Amino acid sequence: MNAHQIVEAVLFAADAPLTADEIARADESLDEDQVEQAIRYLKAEYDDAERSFQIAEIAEGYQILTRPEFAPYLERFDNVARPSRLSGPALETLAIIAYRQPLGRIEIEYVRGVGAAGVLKTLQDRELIDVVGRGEGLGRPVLYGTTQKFLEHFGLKSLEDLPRPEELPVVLRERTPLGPEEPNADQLSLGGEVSAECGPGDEAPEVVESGVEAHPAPEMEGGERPTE
Amino acid sequence: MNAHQIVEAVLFAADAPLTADEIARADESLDEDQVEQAIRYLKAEYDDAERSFQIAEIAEGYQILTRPEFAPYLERFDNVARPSRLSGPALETLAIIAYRQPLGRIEIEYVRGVGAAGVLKTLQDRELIDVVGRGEGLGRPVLYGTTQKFLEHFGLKSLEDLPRPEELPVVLRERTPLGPEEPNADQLSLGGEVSAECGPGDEAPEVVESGVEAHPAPEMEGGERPTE
Amino acid sequence: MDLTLAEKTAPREGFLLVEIERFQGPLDLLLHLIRTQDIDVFDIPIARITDQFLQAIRGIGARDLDGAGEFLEMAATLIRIKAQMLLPRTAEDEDEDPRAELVRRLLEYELIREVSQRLSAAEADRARRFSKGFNPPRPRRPVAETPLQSTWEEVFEAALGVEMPEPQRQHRVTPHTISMEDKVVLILDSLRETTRVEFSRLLLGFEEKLHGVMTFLAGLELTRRRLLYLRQTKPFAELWIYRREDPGEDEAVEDEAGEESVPAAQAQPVNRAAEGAPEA
Repeated sequence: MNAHQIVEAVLFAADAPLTADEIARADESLDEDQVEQAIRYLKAEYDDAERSFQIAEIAEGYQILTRPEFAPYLERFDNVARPSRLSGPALETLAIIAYRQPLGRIEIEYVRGVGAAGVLKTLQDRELIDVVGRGEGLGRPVLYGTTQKFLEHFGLKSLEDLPRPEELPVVLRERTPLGPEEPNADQLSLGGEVSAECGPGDEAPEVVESGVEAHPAPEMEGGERPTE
Repeated sequence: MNAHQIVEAVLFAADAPLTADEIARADESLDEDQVEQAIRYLKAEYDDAERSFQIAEIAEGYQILTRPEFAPYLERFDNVARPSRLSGPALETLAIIAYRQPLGRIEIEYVRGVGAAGVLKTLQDRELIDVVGRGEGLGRPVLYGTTQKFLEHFGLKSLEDLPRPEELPVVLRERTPLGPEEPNADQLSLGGEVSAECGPGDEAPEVVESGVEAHPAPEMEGGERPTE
Repeated sequence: MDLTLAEKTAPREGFLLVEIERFQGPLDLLLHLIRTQDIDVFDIPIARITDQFLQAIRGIGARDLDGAGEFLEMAATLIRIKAQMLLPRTAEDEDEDPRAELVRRLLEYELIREVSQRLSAAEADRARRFSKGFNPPRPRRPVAETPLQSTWEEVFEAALGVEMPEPQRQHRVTPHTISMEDKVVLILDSLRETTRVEFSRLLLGFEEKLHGVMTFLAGLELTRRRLLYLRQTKPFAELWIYRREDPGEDEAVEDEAGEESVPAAQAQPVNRAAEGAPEA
């Protein structure tokens, strides 16, 4: 039995992305490096043979998925499960959480200007976000963060895949700043600060603290998914 | 797009065996014969390349499955125990059950504002909760309570040990009936009635004997609400 | 300052066609107004934007009472900023333009919108790739045997976070002063489940005379927005505030539900500051 065959069998039988480390558990003879080597080998094989599927890198792991070109054929089948799409409010709420995690409901509501309780429950039940801690304030509010499933749902390799705030074409920012003063660098100004100085064409100025935390270390080790 | 690529994609993504006739529906250009031909082609390809999977002919049709030789690796993979944590919704649901038991799914969903079927299944699989009786209302809904294992795992001596400080939300501290203001007695306020006889420390009323009742088929759809 | 609302929102001036349903909230609407008119976000003509904003949300009450509070809250913020802009600046104030916080919020919200569009695109891309549809069931180690790391502390933390669902969603309005917008919310809320309410009932629990004045003005404004009408059978009799149904709507359906249960007027507003929300 070759290493790449074992890796293929495991990937083929898995229902979610697996990290190299996880795959290596299939056999004593395998280590992480060998798994990664096997994956490179398989990727090349699939390309050469023009397989209809490929090995995608998602959520710091690997998963076999069909190539996008085949979607039109597959969408016709009832036997092919399609994940349901998220609503606009759900996407906006996720965007806020992805960039600012961990943060609480009040902050999320302030950013969007609308209530968030219902959306948060929905996102939690879909396991796209979870409670990751509690804040300091009154009543020690629950703080939310994104999950492994979040990365899986959007096909992201990691949170690093999200664009940095400075990279986004934000129309309003092209204007001149409001005043010379430092904008209030409180917890609520993800984009505000960045925007004050940097026109879209410029290099990002020295990274502002809160803006940079845009990609905080996600506390999600592969092995520790929430149950369910 | 080759016929055999389309057939492969369909076989890969389908959740059940498909007949040649069914597979042919993927594209107008395909007929049953072409599908059969494509399958023969794929089988030969998989054999030549020593893929770890094959196309099996099952009574009802065709399906891609891993080759039996790889079963030991998959088994091993499955059996490496990985510690896991309960998700936020699971923790919240468990807390509600711990403090308000026995109570039914409808009430849990009322407090949480979202469907609870999936979470209940998880907690049941974990043997942290179980069905402990049936309510009075319409359809005599199943009532959940915590288990001995719940006490053991969390190091509690008894349910009377549950801390009930002032900060505990009123909904968990007091046993007022749950439901929208107009208590629709049949469905929503059963917690109130049952509770009259049994405080958290008592034995649950009419314990259901058989294991069959204790693990009702999880209604995965029933409770879930559409995404927001 | 609230009186300016009724005067300045001349119906036709600078008319913008805005379908309120398209917007996910007040910031979304505000962003739309600013973008479509190519307004410099760092120098927002606050009076004009406020008028346009109020005009845009005029129709919202009847259809979506639930979302109305959020839009009205923003309206109140805009009106407050507008008033602040008119005040002479004192030395201490000078470092902060009254609009600064709003600008920060808009910029941040715009960024979030952009990100959510990226996420939507990523979601669509992912949805075009399918994972393996079927895996034969394998003998899995029962979940109960895998070690569980969750602790009682976590369960208890979750217990502390359990919230009883609010019987009806409450609008959060900052009650800085007795504002007309607060009274607008009060009236719309009171008419949520009933078709009419006595004017005097809306004043229960409020001592100051100004509450009566503002409630009355709010009633007039809503009448002007064609959301309700006022009826008094004879002089000095009770003034009734009636909800105006959409022309095509069947009034009878809702009529029975409410009659008896006028929500207590004092239920709102909830003090938002108490929840630690930043003040606009």
